[in-house]
Amino acid sequence: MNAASIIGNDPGWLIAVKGLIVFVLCVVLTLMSVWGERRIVARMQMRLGPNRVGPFGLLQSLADGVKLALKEDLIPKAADRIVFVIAPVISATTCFMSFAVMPLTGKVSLFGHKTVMQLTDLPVGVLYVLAIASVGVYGIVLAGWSSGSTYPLLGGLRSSAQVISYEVAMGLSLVAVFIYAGSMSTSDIVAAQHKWWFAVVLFPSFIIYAISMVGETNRAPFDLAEAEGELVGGFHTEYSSLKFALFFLAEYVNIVAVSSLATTLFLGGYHALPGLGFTENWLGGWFCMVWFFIKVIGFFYLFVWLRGTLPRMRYDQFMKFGWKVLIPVSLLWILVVSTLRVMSSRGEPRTVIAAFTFGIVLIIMAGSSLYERSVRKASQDELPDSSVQPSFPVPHVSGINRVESING
Amino acid sequence: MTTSTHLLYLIALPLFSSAFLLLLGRIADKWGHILATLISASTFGVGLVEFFAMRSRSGDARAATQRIFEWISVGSFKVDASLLLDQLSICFVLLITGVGTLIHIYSIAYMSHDRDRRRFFAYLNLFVAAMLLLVLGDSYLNLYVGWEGVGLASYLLIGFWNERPAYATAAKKAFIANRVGDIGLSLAIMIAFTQFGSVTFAGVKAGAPHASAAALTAIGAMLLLAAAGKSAQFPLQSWLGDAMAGPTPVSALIHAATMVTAGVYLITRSSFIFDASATSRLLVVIVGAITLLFGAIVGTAKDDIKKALAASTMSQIGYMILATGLGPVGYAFAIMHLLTHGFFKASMFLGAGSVMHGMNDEVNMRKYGGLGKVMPITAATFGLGYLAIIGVPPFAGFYSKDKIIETAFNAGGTRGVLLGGAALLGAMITAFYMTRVFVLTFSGEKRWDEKAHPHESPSLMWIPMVVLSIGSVASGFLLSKGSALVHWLAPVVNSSNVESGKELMPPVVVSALALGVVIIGVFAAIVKYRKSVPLEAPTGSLLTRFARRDLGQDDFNHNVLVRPGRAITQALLGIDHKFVDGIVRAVGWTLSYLSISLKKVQNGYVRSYALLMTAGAVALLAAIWLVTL
Amino acid sequence: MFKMALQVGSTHTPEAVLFWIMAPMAVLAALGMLLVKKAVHSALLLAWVMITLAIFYIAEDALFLGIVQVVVYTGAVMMLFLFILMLVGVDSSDSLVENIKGQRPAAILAAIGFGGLLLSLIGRAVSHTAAVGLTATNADGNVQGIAQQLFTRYVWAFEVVSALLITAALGAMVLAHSERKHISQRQLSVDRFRQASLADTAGLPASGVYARHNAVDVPALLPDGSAAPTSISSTLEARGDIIASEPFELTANEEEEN
Amino acid sequence: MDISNYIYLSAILFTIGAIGVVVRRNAIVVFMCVELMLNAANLAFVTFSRINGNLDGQIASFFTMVVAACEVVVGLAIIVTMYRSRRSASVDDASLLKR
Repeated sequence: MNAASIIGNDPGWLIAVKGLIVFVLCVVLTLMSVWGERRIVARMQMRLGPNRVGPFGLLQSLADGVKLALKEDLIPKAADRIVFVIAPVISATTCFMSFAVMPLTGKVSLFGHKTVMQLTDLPVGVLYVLAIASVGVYGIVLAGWSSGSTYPLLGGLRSSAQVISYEVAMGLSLVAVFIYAGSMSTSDIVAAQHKWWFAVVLFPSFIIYAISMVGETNRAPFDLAEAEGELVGGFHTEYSSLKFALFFLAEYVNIVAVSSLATTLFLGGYHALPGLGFTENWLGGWFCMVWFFIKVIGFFYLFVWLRGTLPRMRYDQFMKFGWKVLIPVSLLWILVVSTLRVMSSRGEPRTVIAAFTFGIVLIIMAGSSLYERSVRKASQDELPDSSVQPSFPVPHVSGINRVESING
Repeated sequence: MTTSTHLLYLIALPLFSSAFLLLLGRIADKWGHILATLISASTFGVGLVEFFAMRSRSGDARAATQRIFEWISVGSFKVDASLLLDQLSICFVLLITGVGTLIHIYSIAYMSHDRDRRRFFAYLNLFVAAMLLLVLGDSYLNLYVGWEGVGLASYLLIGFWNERPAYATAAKKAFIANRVGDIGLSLAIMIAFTQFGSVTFAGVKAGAPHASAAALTAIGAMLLLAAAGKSAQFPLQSWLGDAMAGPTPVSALIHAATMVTAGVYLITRSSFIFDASATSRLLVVIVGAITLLFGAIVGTAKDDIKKALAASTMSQIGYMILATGLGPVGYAFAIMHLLTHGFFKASMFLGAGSVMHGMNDEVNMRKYGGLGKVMPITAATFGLGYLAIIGVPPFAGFYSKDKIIETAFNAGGTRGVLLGGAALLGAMITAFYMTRVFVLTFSGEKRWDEKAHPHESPSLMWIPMVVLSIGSVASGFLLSKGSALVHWLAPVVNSSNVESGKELMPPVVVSALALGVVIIGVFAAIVKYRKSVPLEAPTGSLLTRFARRDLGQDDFNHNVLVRPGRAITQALLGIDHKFVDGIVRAVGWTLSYLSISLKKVQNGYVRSYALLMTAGAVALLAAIWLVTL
Repeated sequence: MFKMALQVGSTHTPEAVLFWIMAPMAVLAALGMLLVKKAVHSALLLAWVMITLAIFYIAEDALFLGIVQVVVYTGAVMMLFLFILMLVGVDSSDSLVENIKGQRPAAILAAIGFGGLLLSLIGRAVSHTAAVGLTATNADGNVQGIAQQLFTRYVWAFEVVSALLITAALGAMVLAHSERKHISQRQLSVDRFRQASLADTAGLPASGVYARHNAVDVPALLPDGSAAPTSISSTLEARGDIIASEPFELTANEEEEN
Repeated sequence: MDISNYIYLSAILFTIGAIGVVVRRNAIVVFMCVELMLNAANLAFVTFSRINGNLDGQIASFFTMVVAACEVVVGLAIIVTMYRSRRSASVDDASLLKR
């Protein structure tokens, strides 16, 4: 009995209860993650972080939320009022919606019903998450536009371009997963990772997804839509009070959502870490959730880590990276994966598959070394002609080309 | 029937050589003529190989075919481009390539001072290719391609010196007269297709016995028209005299030996049509008899040596056509005369060319005289040809012409007497005018200018002449010995089963009669031209003047065809200007008025275009709505 | 919502409810798109229509297409529209005054005719047709079914369309490409060092440097004591707010004194 | 519910799109109206697919989406180019082709 048919038997009230559970989980997780991020970043910067409100400062983010809610709600005069209000709502609603297809546990019993902790199981679940994510960006873009101010507009522009570009890479990275799992349903994908995590089997896909998920959520080092240093705060510059809080919430829920998706697609979902499978049997289905959230929190830590260590990328470099690196690499990788898949489904001998893989590795190595050489050559070509001497006296230094030492 | 893979070379070699020389341009100026000559010689070689191969086979296996590609495939109408080499075509192949090669050689010297010698040789090769296609095609359609090809080559070569308007006009005249004949051929092909559903010789031959008399007569008449056009027969003969504008080797090759005999070939090839239709045969003999007398009379009046020879060609081909019209046995005699004529007439034309070469291109025979002393070889070869053409035994013409006269008498009844008489009369006039040509040119006292320095031609020119004159001496005897050619051609023209039962006159009597009239003719000519020849032609009798004007042929054409044609054209032009143009102008005016008013619709706004589109969609929907109501 | 969408194959009532709620909203949104002034609002309303349609697709057992509709149309196409709107005409709100004579009444007339005829024709053609339904066809899954068709019967069309997509992408790049007009920072710095004089290689001097007064309208003094006119903002120069530099220059005597 | 309601909806949306193309002047809005028309056609396709019980309609709809994507990309590029040269995205301003 698979997840889809189990869910199909759920009565309406059970779905409501599950929805509530997911919602509460997300909100709590947001509060905790805001606190956690501040603590972790502080540690990375040799500080302590919030530690006053509640034990270890755990209630700090709750207090901040209350404070935000009590602030004056400003709507700029130049703003487009309706869109200005709608934008944070779109952000906040869509970020929760992707949880509908996340399998949080295996089979559990809830109020006497056998079910799984997953609201619905669509055959195209992952595509659904992508779709919701793409709708979610409307919040940011519209917020930027409706503020009627330059910085937010620039933030919105950047955000839309960023989303269009990185969604392509993200979608392409998922193709390999679909090919290997033979399905686009989240629960099927989790089941397909029973033996090997896709993070291992499809390592390049995992890396591409991990990179593009950071881009998708506008997090450092890809937080160009809000770039404090350049755009004052980007799309949410003009927002305050609860509307700002909604964006805040949306950002963190989104982080959790993409982390959950990464967990589901690449890290075996709610299943235990390799070698610890017995825990699922001993402690029951609900314990799977622990494994799930351990993985999600791992991803969250990665996010924080990135924020704490990496500088923000320049916008053009960021776009160049997306279009000229991530997408071509994804395409090539899909080619390789599908070839391998066809080979194995045709029952080619292992040696052939191994030879093919080895050949691909060789080609990649050769290609990269050629590329590096050409880059080095290009940088040499850029040097000015050494026969043109500067028109001013330059002290002679032995072994150094004078022009090069000045211009290079 | 045997399949041969070499037949294509016969056509392809000269064709490619021609294209090669034309495309390569000036680079080939230095060696183009040598290449062309070698190619021509090699086709002769191929022809010889095929001939001996055919000799070694026997009976039905002698004919060889080669299918090249499927040419036309329209429904049930299928024509292959394929070649057929049988006993008839091999005669032509050897004649064309053999005489052609000799004339190539001759031309190297004759044209050596011409700037465009390479182009001339390219055209010659083109002619050889087209002529070979004509005789090798296995269907009327393939023949037609060659037919048009030789027409083109002839046009190009007559007008070779087209910087002179008169020559260009002569080329055009030849082309147009040929076109009239070509219409006949194309009509014949169309009728054949409607009647027999096939245009191959084999297909038409198979269908001919079952066809209606009217159809056969129509095809025969059309084929005769085609033959008349190509072979300068009455009433389309007027172009041949003017065609002498071309270089003399051209006259020798195309307008004496080969192309003009295509009509004879066509009729012989279509023997199955003419065998089945007595009316067609009658037409043929009438045309042949008229032309042989016509040409002979014209020949007596011409002072231009080439035109005199041209008239003689016309007359001799008249003999051939006459022979073809005389039924199965006549075909072989026609072909025999064709072959011998090819030798002696080519020899004489080359001789004429040699004379012109020595006389600074002077063609008026009244300004020759006594050239035999300065040009002994030319005089000798020309003399041999002369003896052959007037039918002095044992030269070639005696064998071939006597057979034709004999056959004409044997046609029986009044017809036999009339035809035989005409042929005999023709022979006498031939003897007269040919003697006139010879005497005026080579004997008597010299009448040429002080400026002229007649001299013998270079060896490259006289060697072909010698070879041809040997042919004109020996060919008649060789071909008629034991009826060699008759037996050889028998499978093609069906002559084996027809042996003329009754003889009006025995061969000996005919020969004696012929010899008698020839002697009379020769004697008359010697008496008239031996003594003194005025440099300016005397006014002469009415008949002489009429003959000088080609017996009024051009006048007839001008008055009966050209003038009414012009009038009709003028009238049509008037109608075109007033009426047709008026309609067109009215349409144009209406359109421009409409467009001026419709221009407002095109206001440049995309949205109004979109609106119009929507309106169109509404109209469409309304139409559907109404239709499905 | 999705729960319900999945069940509509079997029951009719929820689908009817869904339809009668969503369809009027879609029509209203489409009308709104037609009537609102701001292009961005139009885009948003259109996005809403598209999402509605996606929901309808899902309700009509075209799950894959519904999701793809959101990803492609709402996610990519409309986002592209918004992007271009922001890039091109953020504040160029369309004036709704018609400038082609008779365009609007004619358009409305044509539209009424078009719509009326279309609806009437549809009414005749498909009204009360019994739907076969996709339950049987989708037995192996909607995605699998589409894939089956797409890669067998329609594979040629699929390839052609992919070629079209690539061509379109290239075409858009070529169309939208513009020669780079401004010079990059790197190029500027390289150029600075390549010129004959290295006087302002390190940037223009700031106003007031070494002068006796550090106001912005006082030129800087160069090492030889002369004034550097490039040190004053061109704006001030244009306004005429510039003070003669002579009084502030160092004279030779003064230099010696110091 | 009668399934032809979807077709009616499709027809209505299509008509609205057509009016938009004719009436609106902002090139981008005109373009969006074209998209609306395509979408309406898609809805009809999907409904027909359901009526006929095969997936051909959905496939057609799929191809429409792809082609629409192509069209949007190129069309918007053209609009950007137009805007660059004449600082306007109004279709009425691009009316010089009449002569």
